[in-house]
Amino acid sequence: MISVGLFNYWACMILMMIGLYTAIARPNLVKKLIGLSIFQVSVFLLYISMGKVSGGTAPILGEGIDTYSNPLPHVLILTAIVVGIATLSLGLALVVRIGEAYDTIEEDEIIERDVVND
Amino acid sequence: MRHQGIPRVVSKWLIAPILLFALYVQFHGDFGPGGGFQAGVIFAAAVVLYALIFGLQAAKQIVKPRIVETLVALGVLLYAGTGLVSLFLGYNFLDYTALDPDNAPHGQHLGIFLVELGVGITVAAVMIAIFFSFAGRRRLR
Amino acid sequence: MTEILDIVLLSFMIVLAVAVSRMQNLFMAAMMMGIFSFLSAIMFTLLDAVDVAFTEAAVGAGVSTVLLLGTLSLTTHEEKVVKKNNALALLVVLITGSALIYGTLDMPQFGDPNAPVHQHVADRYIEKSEKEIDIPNIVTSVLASYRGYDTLGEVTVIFTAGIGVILLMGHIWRKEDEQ
Amino acid sequence: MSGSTAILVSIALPLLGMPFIALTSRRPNMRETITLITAVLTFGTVISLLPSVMDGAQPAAHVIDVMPGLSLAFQIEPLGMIFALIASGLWIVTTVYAIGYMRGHHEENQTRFFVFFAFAISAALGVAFARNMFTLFIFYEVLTLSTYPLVTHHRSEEAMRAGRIYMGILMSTSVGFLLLGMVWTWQLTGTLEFAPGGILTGKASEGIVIVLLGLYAFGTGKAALMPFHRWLPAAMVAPTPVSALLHAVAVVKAGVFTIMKVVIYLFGTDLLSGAGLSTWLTYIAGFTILVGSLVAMTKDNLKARLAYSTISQLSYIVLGASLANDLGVLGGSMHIVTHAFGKITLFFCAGAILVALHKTEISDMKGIGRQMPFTMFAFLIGSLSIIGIPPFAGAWSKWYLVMASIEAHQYVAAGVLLMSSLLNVLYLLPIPIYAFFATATNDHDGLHEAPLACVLPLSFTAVGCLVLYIYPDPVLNLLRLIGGAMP
Amino acid sequence: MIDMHLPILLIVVPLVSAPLCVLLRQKTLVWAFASLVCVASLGIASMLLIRVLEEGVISYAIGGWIAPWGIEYRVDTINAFVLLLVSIIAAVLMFFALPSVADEISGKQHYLFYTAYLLCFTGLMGIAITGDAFNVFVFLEISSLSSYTLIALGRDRRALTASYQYLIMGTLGATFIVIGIGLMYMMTGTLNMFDLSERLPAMFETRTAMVAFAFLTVGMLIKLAMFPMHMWLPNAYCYAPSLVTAFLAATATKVSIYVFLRFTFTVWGAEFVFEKLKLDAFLIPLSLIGIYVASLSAIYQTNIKRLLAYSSVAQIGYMMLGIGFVSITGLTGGIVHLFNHALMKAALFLSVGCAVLRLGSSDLADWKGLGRRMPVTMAAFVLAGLSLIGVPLTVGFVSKWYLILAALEKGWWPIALLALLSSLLAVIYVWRVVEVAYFQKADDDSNVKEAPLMMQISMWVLTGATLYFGIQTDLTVNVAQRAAGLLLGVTP
Repeated sequence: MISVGLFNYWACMILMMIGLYTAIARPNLVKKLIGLSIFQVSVFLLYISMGKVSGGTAPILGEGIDTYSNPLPHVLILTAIVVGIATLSLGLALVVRIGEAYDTIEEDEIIERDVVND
Repeated sequence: MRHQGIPRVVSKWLIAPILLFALYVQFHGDFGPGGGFQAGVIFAAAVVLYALIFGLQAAKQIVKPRIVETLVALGVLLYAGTGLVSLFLGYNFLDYTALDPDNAPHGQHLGIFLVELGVGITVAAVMIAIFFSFAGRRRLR
Repeated sequence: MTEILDIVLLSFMIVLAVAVSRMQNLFMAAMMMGIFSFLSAIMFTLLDAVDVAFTEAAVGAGVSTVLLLGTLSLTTHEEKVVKKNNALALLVVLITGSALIYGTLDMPQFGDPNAPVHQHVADRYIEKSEKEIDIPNIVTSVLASYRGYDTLGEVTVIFTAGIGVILLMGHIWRKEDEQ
Repeated sequence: MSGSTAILVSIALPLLGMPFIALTSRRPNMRETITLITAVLTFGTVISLLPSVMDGAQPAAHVIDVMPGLSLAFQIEPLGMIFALIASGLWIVTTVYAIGYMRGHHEENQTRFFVFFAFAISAALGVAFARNMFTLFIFYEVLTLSTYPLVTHHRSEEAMRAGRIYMGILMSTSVGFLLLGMVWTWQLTGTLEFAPGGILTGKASEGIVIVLLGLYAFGTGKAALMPFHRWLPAAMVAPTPVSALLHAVAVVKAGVFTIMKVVIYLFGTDLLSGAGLSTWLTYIAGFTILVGSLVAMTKDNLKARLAYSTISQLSYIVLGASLANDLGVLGGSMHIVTHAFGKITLFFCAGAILVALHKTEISDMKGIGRQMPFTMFAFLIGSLSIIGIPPFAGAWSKWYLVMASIEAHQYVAAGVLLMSSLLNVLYLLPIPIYAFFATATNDHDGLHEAPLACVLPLSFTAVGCLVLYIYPDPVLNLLRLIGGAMP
Repeated sequence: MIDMHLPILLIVVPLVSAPLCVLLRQKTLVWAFASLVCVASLGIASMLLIRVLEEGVISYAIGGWIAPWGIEYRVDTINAFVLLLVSIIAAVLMFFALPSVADEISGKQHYLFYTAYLLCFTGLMGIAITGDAFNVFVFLEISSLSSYTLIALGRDRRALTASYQYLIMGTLGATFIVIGIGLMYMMTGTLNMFDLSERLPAMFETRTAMVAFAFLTVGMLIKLAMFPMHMWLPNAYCYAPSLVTAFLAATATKVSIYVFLRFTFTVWGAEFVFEKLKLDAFLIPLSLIGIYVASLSAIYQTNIKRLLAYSSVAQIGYMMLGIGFVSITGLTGGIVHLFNHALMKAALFLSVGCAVLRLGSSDLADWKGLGRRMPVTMAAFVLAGLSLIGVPLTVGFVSKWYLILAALEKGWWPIALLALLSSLLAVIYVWRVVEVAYFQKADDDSNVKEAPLMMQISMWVLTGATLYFGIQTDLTVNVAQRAAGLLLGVTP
């Protein structure tokens, strides 16, 4: 049953890197936040993956089941998801305000406009 | 969407079941997947849907921003308050045994019910507040 | 069977993520981000994390998509064309990625029931929660009681975000409210 | 008043005077009276300590422990006593002079000048009385900070630039080297207290001792050892009383005083002379003496020439310390006194010439002896004292220094000293000679001295040069107690 | 009873007060309430420190579940000290807050502002007190999200971009930390720090452990604005409202440094981090480069808040340098500087805040002649500035002394020399401000009053503290020494 091996982890890591790259390299402020979300979601996947027990079931007690997947990562990730959406909503609120103040949400144009303003 | 008849009617009929579902998720969290957080999001979705159908102003008439703001705070207070109650009863913070020292699991049930309710209230209120904040703004260009 | 589904889903997610990252149309990107979240919710279900899946579906596919679309309608739909590739960012990402991959080499195999994670703390939750808390959903027990304090923190985070958004954008909706 | 109270009072008095001086800025007479009273009181307090110190007592005052082994504390030993006496005594004289100068020269912001002058004196007294290197360091830095507004007094572009050089060199040397040396010493010995015979004996290898000595010698930027001497000529943009008291007496002497203290009480002369660990410093000092003198010869601006002369003369004292024998210490310490009197006279004269005739360049000063006979005569006496010709005070210190060099078998040093005296003659004596014998090139006729408030102080210090030669015993007796065990 | 619950009360009191502020709404009332809470926290934190010094480590099982199954609060000398520091700053700043917030924040937002302020305070305290790795992350996010909000409230539109930039960097840092914690959890199955410290050594040879540590470290270095990951800090400090700048500068990075100490020394242990991974070989040069680069940048700034922000980056370098020495003296220096720098930087930012209130600008060019126009404020600036330089009898000197001593103990005198010479750069940037304020004449003769008394109280309490703790070093140095001994596992 361990045939998947480390593939799951590797896939998570590739996803993380795509998210990370989007977050740091893309100049669009919304795109950065999307990248951040991808990054976070893939970290969630990593956590959940490590909690999986082959042949286990969801950690809801039931008759005749003796193998459960690890509930602790689930709890942690529930918290992390909430943190993620909180960050995203605050970030988007900032983007809206920046868009109003600068009339653009591209990083390089914002920098240009600030320089001109000085 | 205000003038499109069919979606309007369909959506209107949807709101009540959504609210019910939210309540189910809220209180069924002990047995199956779900809990305060998910319920809060679903509850907020109902309000959002209402606002989309009848307009933001109508939604604000029912769910007053002032009340939303109060609820945002109340949820956290309910959660932390539960913890403080156990503190005052001589137990550690958030030790739900304090709520029924003779029957520990029962105390736990009660405690979990209360804190999940706190989570649900705050999440729903925050989601509504965020939606109102975004929807209340107009595109400037 | 699950393994194949696993691999297919993950590969699909990678493709989607790349597409989201490269896409110029931000509306499309937001929608595809919703699909991405949805796929990850399915992944979570496959990995027995039903609560997480439920939440991810509600939050990732629901709330964040709505928020993203809302933001885009208030700002702009199109991302500017990026001319240059950011070599430094690529380097950072490659280093981070290789470090992570390097780290996996000593990891317990995926799904291994003998991995340390399953041996130490979690076993107690599974064994004793029925007696101590008497709630079938262990996730709820851990969330609200064993680690209830983290959840208080989580509610506070949401509360903080709410206060933040109201502070940053809310004065307008309150002004309308007064009229 | 007990000894420890007197120490604290003498340091606090100028500080207490500051607000009163500041508050009376609109009434110059009042302000200057207060300054004078403060100066006299301070000097009185310092001198009240003299008898007990002469008897070998060492009054002390402990203020506070800052860190284990680091305390803010004072203790008077003979060298510090001498330094304090000079600084506070000449403050009175300089105040009188400054009144005449500042008014005669119509300087602006006179109040600020008097306030920070008092501040600097307090800091100098703190340096003099410091019981340990830590306390000394604190007051050393306060002295730098408090003299900065004086150096930049004119607020002109030039003054600001000079201020930056001043702060830059003094701060960077003290923070970069002196502090490092201190921390290192503390790390080796666990203390920074000045102790007879030093605290480093047996605690540090020879190599470390050499490095430490270097850190202390160059870290004390106020001693103007080359190559860290640039601040002294730069500081000459300040009003002349500042140059006179601070840059001929208090500040620079605080520098060489520090080196003396370090050599005697931290290293111990035996440690240094035993293995010749300070020989390199002798050479550096000798180099500074010669080069300083040579540069002085090229300067036409009188104050600049005097500044380079000071650089050169300060190294006499460093040289005395570096010889690390009793005679060297005696000669160096004596030179602190004699040079103070000689150089302050010269600066007073330079200021007087500026006030009366508005001249700064030496080449313009031909024949001014007829207009300013008192001033130029005093200048002559000061020059002779600096050169070291009897019957003037400088002769004593030079004599002891040469004897010390010979005793230490440092014949090169002895040669440098003699050579330097010759150079002194060449750059100092022509000024009074031309003043008296050359034909006048200016249009002033008849007697045209600076105000009496200027002439009196400079005459007083000139007479001091003479008196110190004839009657050096009190000073010598006091200095012979240096390095003695603390009772 | 209260005595037993001190650790949790310290966090829950401000946490509960934040939503209460929302309910109170009335702005003066909210301010008074928030002040009361901060003062109460200060009281609790002092009691906690006293108890820890008397009794040693205090553990508190939240929810009655003992660690590692439940979340544990674990207070020892180190975090009791940090907790005290944060609550001192928060409480002292409340005086300053009333006039300053009234000036910079629109009246309707006051109650939410104080809510966010209390949340930020709660978050920072929660990070410092917890003994659970994941709980660190949760409270880190509370403090971060509230700081993003607070920073964005600055009047300049650049406050928004600064906040956004911080949000991206901060979230990346936090996510790195989460990855690190996740990998640690993966290898040990526990999240409790004490439990981790016992179980990790068995995993030291694995590559996963090394990667886990690497991610954790990078995440923390971003959060504490270590050079070259400091880019978010200058803008954030520059455009935030005065109160926020002072608060964050004094507390946020300090708490992050505490987290770094906790993870490297307590959880992983100095042996693994510094002997096996040789982190010091990376930390020391980076700190030194950071000190120089940031100080040089500070010299060229034309905005005083920005100048001070760069100086903060440099000062973080000093703290990390002390930590990098991995000796009792070095850690003492680092921890003492953590405390001291908080005091002086807060004092500096407060005096800037006073000037901003009257001048409306923190541009150097607008500060001409300020020495005459606002002598009291400038006096505080100069005193705190002297402390930043490290002049004797100020706190700055004490920390510098220990840092240099630590370098010399190791025999690394070039490092000692470099560290000393770097403080000359501080002389230059502080002196630039002094020169403009005292030696240049104001462009216009308009009358400028001193800042309101309330603001001056905060400013002078902190300035006084920089002098007091520069002379009376018993408390700070002793506690720091005990903390250092604890971190290295030796009793001094």
